[in-house]
Amino acid sequence: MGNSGRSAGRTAAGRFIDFKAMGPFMALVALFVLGALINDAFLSSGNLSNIFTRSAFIGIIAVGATFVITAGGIDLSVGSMAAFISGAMIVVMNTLIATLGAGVETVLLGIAVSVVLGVAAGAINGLVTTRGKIEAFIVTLGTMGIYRSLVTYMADGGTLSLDFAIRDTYRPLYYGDILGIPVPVVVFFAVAVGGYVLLNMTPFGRKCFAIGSNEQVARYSAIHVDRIKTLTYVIQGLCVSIATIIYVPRLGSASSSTGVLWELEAIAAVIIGGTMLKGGYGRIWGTVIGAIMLTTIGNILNLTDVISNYLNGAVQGLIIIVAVLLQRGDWRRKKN
Amino acid sequence: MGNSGRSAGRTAAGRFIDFKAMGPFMALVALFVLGALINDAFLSSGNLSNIFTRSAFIGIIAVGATFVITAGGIDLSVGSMAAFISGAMIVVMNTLIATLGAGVETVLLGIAVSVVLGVAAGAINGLVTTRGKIEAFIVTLGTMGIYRSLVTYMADGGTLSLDFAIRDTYRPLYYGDILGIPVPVVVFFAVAVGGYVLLNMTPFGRKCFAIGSNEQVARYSAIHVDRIKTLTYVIQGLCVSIATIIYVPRLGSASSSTGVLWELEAIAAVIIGGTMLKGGYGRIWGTVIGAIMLTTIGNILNLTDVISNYLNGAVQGLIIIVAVLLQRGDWRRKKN
Amino acid sequence: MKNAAKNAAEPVVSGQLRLSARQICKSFGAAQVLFDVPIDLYAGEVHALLGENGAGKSTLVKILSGYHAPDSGEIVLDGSPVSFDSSEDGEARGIILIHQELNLADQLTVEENIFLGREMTRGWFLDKAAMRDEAARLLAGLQCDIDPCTRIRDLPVSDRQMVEIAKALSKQADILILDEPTAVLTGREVDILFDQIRRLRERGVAILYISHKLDEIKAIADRVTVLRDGSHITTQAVAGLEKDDMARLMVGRDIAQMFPDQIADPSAPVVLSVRNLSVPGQVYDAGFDLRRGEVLGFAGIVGAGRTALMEAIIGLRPRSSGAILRDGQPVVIDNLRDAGRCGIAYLTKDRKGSGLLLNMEMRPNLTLLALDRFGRFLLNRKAEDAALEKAIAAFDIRAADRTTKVGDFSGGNQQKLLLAKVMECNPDIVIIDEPTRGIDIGTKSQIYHFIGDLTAQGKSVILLSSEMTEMLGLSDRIIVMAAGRITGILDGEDRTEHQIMRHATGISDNQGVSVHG
Amino acid sequence: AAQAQEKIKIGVSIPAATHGWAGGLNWHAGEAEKRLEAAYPNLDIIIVTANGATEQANDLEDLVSVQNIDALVVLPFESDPLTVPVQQVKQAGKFVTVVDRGLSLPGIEDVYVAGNNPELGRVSGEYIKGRLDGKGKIVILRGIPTVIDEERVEGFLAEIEGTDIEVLDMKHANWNRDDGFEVMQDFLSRFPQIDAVWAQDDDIALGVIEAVNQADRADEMFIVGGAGMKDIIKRVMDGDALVPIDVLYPPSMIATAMDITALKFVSNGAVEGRYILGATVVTQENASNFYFPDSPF
Ligand SMILES: Nc1ncnc2c1ncn2[C@@H]1O[C@H](COP(=O)(O)OP(=O)(O)OP(=O)(O)O)[C@@H](O)[C@H]1O
Ligand SMILES: Nc1ncnc2c1ncn2[C@@H]1O[C@H](COP(=O)(O)OP(=O)(O)OP(=O)(O)O)[C@@H](O)[C@H]1O
Ligand SMILES: [Mg+2]
Ligand SMILES: [Mg+2]
Repeated sequence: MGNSGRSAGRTAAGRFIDFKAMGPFMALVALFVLGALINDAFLSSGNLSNIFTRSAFIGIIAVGATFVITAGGIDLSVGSMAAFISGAMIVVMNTLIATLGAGVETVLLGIAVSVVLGVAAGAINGLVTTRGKIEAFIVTLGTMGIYRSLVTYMADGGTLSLDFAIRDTYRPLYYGDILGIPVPVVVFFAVAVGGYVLLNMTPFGRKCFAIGSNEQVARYSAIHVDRIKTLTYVIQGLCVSIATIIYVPRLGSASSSTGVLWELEAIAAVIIGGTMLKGGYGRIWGTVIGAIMLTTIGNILNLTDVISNYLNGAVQGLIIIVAVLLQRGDWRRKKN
Repeated sequence: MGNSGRSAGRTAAGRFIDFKAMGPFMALVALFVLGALINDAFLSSGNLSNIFTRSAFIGIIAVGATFVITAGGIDLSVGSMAAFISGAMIVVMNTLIATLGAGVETVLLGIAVSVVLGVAAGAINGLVTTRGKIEAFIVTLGTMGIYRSLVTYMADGGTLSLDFAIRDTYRPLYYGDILGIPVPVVVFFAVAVGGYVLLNMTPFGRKCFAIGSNEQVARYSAIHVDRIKTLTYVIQGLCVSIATIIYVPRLGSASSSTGVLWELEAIAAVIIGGTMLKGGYGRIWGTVIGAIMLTTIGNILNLTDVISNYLNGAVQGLIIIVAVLLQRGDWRRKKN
Repeated sequence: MKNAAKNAAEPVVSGQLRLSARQICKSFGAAQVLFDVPIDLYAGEVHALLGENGAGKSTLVKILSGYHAPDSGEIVLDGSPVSFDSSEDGEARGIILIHQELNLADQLTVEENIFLGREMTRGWFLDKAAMRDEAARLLAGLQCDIDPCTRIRDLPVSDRQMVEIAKALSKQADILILDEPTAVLTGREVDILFDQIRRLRERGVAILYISHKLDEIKAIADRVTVLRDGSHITTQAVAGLEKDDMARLMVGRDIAQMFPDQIADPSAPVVLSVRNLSVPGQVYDAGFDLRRGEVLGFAGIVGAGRTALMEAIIGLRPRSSGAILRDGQPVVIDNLRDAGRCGIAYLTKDRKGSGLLLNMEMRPNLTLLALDRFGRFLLNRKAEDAALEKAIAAFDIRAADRTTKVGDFSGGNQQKLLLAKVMECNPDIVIIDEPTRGIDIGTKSQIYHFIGDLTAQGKSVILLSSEMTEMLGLSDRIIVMAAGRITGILDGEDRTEHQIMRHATGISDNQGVSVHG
Repeated sequence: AAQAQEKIKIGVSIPAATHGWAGGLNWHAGEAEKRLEAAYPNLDIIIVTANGATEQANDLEDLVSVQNIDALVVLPFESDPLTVPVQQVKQAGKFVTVVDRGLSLPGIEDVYVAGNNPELGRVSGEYIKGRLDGKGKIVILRGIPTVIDEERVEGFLAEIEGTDIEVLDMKHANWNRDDGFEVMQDFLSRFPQIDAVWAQDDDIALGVIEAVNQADRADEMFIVGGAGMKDIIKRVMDGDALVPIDVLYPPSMIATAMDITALKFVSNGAVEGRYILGATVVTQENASNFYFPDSPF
């Protein structure tokens, strides 16, 4: 039938270009044009590299958040978790220098601690949510307070600073590059590709979609709903840990002000990217673009002084709304 | 049938005592017992009056949030909106003193401005969400930035201060009492009763439930979904305005740090009270208890200094999770 | 036939022409669903609308009642052309549609749903007492014994359907359209509904009635319009038509034999035994044996506990006692995965609530239950597509487009997809709860033969159905349940409607005894 | 309980440790508590922390109504909103010491221990003006938009007024290292020539240092922070050319205030009055006097 031929054609094309993802992408392009118009320096390779490097933190965390949100959950604790894991890493590495020296082993052990803590923190969020049958919003609001307090406590209210002896060993993980591409960007890309594969090409990802879209149907389809949901929080924790691993070498410190409001930024990146807050539909590439968009907005505001500084927040808010509006408008046209 | 008899009995009892509301209530009682054990002064009338008076701000805002969330939305902008409205009220009243003097008229005009702004801000949130078909999370994240910037701008980065000439006229709205009950408590109670009646006893409230529960069904039942949803945001705006009216005389100022994180507290109060974040089920009394619980936790932390201040957030987080866990545990027992 | 064709333009009853549609066309995206369809509705007639799954029946009635706008064509109400902007316009003009898929808000109560959007008020406030009384009165009129304060999500599907009917009846329809109202109802409830329909017909209401149950159409309808692939085939008086004629008009060919004629070997080995299984409040002390290659029917009135029993067996409901033996070996089944490992699969009767992901396309729905078979680490898209291809062919699923969301499928095609989904995990034992709900007669016969093929391959089937013909035509043995207990096992000559009803209701006298005892 | 009644209770209300300086504040308050309680057994010091003006107003109420304090040491989150709440504490007959941020109405407090924000800005401006010989291009990283930030910036701008020093741009870095890093990165992309950076705060300065190092432009400019964070003091002490000085705004002022307040109850000397702390410039020469490696700040 001509009918099925047509639909086959459409899906074949869909495999190469994800049309739905075009919305956020177009909005990002619009932002870049705006940036270029405002300041020549915007398109300089240094500035672009800054933008992509910076978006790596929120971006990596947001990739994790895409899983949580797709499966119908939410995690407000990521910012605090990042601060806590950074703090713990720094304490561990500073302590290890005495025995292991300021070499690669110490850094690797610090990284291992980070991963363990991330996975554990995620598992706690997941298990309390699923076993306790408490709304994820409440659980992660609680752990948000807990992780932040813990880092404040560890730092005695101040700042935990990475020993200068080890900074040089660890430094390349933020400041280095691979074939000219900054390491954080490479890591971000790898996490995004990994996230994409996991969400879109594996049974696990499919199950996340199913749970977010209808938990009952998922249960009746032999899916261990609680286990999968918990795993999404573990993935979120792991992503926070990865983000932390590249964050710590940047400034070599952690304090109670580390990662404040990252949760909002991460969730915003996810939603700007087209994932639905109610669950059931998630898009990793959208999330990546959402994270880059948020960073770009901040960057553009720093590149101009026509707007009163006091209005930065307003401009940021407006641009977010308009960008999302644009991308929605785009969708609708496509449908008809 | 035995079956229907059983269920009839259940609902008959339910008409007098809302069993589901008992969960949060029991958690609140537990908190009060804890407070009394820690410090004798906890149960002093002065302290109790402080607790209830303070919970009025978040409580009133949370009553509005109950509508928004019940109808399946979310509003992140309430804290910024409160700051913005406070600022605008202060500017207007300070200006009016010159012409109208520091009398009741000036205060009344200030209040009128507050109400108009609250309704308008709510309407903007609602219309952009429904007309623009953008996730409420994004819209209100945007307006959150916008309102906060506006107040920073109005205050030129500093603090807007209510003229001391008018403070005495306005003062009783926070510090006064009616038959021995502090005015904010009276207002809170009135707003809660109004909210309860509106949500549970009018067609409008029922439509909120229906929309939150299933938008499609609501649409098929001749409900103007967009209009009702917009109205929930308007109610939220009105509640923010009422909260602001009793907030301004307390501290007599507004700045960019006014109302920071109130949105999280308000949403937390709503959810602790048993309203579902996904919409379709809301409970005003639960919200009221949730707001009082949050304030009480803060108060209890001030009753003792055995815990390091750095861990305040952790204790707060733990208590919230445990309280909600307790109340859920209570539910389950009831079911079997 | 000629005689019948001549009747087409004329109503059987002498009412007025109320609603008439001309040359209705409708497309979704590039797929045209209706081609120049006409239909006339007269006051005081029951007009049946027949057609295969996906023929466009639901689309047509949604257009008539204002839920969809036609692409072209004209709707004339009481002599003047109308165009509805929304379903509210339609309802304002007295056209009420009961949707094929339930349209109730799960978290609201029966009373709240019935009056949704048109609450009774006293002053500014809801008049809850009046609404409750009115709801109780409406439900009593349908002899439906449910408390108006029950939440919809706590009701079985059949009760939900009765609530929908009560809701529609409360709207004082002039023109009432019912889209497969009886798909989820049992015989007793169908009789009650028909009484109501006859009463409305006497009052001069025009009724358009969609069903795949040809008996019902014979029983209630005056005229019938047949659609095939979106085109109008004929409109005739029912009186002149036999069931076979209607079936032929629908599918465009003869339906040879409805049921497969296999008889299971009564001495085949037992593959599944259930012993002393109880679910608190729902099932008491149930036990049975299932043999290789047999179809074991479970009959009973609504709420008898059949679904509860089956869901307890496969680990979807907690059981308080009971043992399960697979091929004689005790097995532990705590969840559906365990059940799957034992080769048991379950097809739910609630396709919308627990069967299909309505916001997704066909492919993920089809493979969801058997996902592990499509790759442990990476999903094999090719294999999924191949499976979809096969399922579409095997179950004759007709969807305009593979990217269409399953929620936009015609009801029957959803059911077929659900069946395909369950069969995708290739089970040895299939528990099928209401397999032909909303399925057209041609496809029904396909499904029956499909079940026959399964048993011929040595697989076993447990069939839960409220359709008596299906139960009798397919089952080798029939177990009857009442009030959570097994009250009879019917074999051979005992498998009659009379015997089933006797066990299903006769025992209900004992129910009081058992509850107290 | 009877014994507790005889104890002198001093309530200390300060902002929570949400950024570096406030963290130092908390640490010094805690240390002072331990020290004073050990030295004077009849003193009971209760520290409460707040995340905002409203919360701090709540804390003040609680200190009076449930803790029944005799004296209050308060570092207001913001001046205006806390004026009336502190006034109420005073009206309840308590001894009141206000730290750092003066109240909007005169005559409420018994003791005022003040840092000097305009002075911090002025001193910083003076140094930059001198180093640059009155001409050059600078960028400013501001704090969180609040009165403190306004006062510092105004003091700074007033000092450099009339010189040929061009302020290329000012952006808020919110007293946060990450923001400092990112804002500075963008300044570096934007401006090919920057002679000096006024970061106003040591947390911001740390972010700026990393950004400048990353861009490899350290020999082009110098950075002036503020507060007296140990990391920065260390750099000054070590003669880091990028960070030649720091301007003190010591969080230890809370300890000073607590000491003075305690004296009111344990000595018979008069303590009422105003204690204004200067904005001392820390240079390589005197840095060792201000370096406390054990402090978290
Ligand atoms: N909103 C929609 N979007 C896309 N396709 C649709 C939509 N609604 C219906 N269709 C398609 O239109 C065709 C006719 O559907 P319709 O529901 O009218 O069939 P039906 O005759 O009621 O079938 P059934 O007996 O199975 O209920 C189907 O192929 C269906 O997939
Ligand atoms: N989710 C539920 N919550 C509470 N009670 C339920 C639930 N599901 C079913 N029940 C009750 O359990 C009993 C058995 O229901 P079940 O659906 O098993 O009956 P059934 O005989 O299978 O009905 P049907 O003939 O419609 O398939 C009924 O009283 C029903 O109301
Ligand atoms: Mg249909
Ligand atoms: Mg059943």
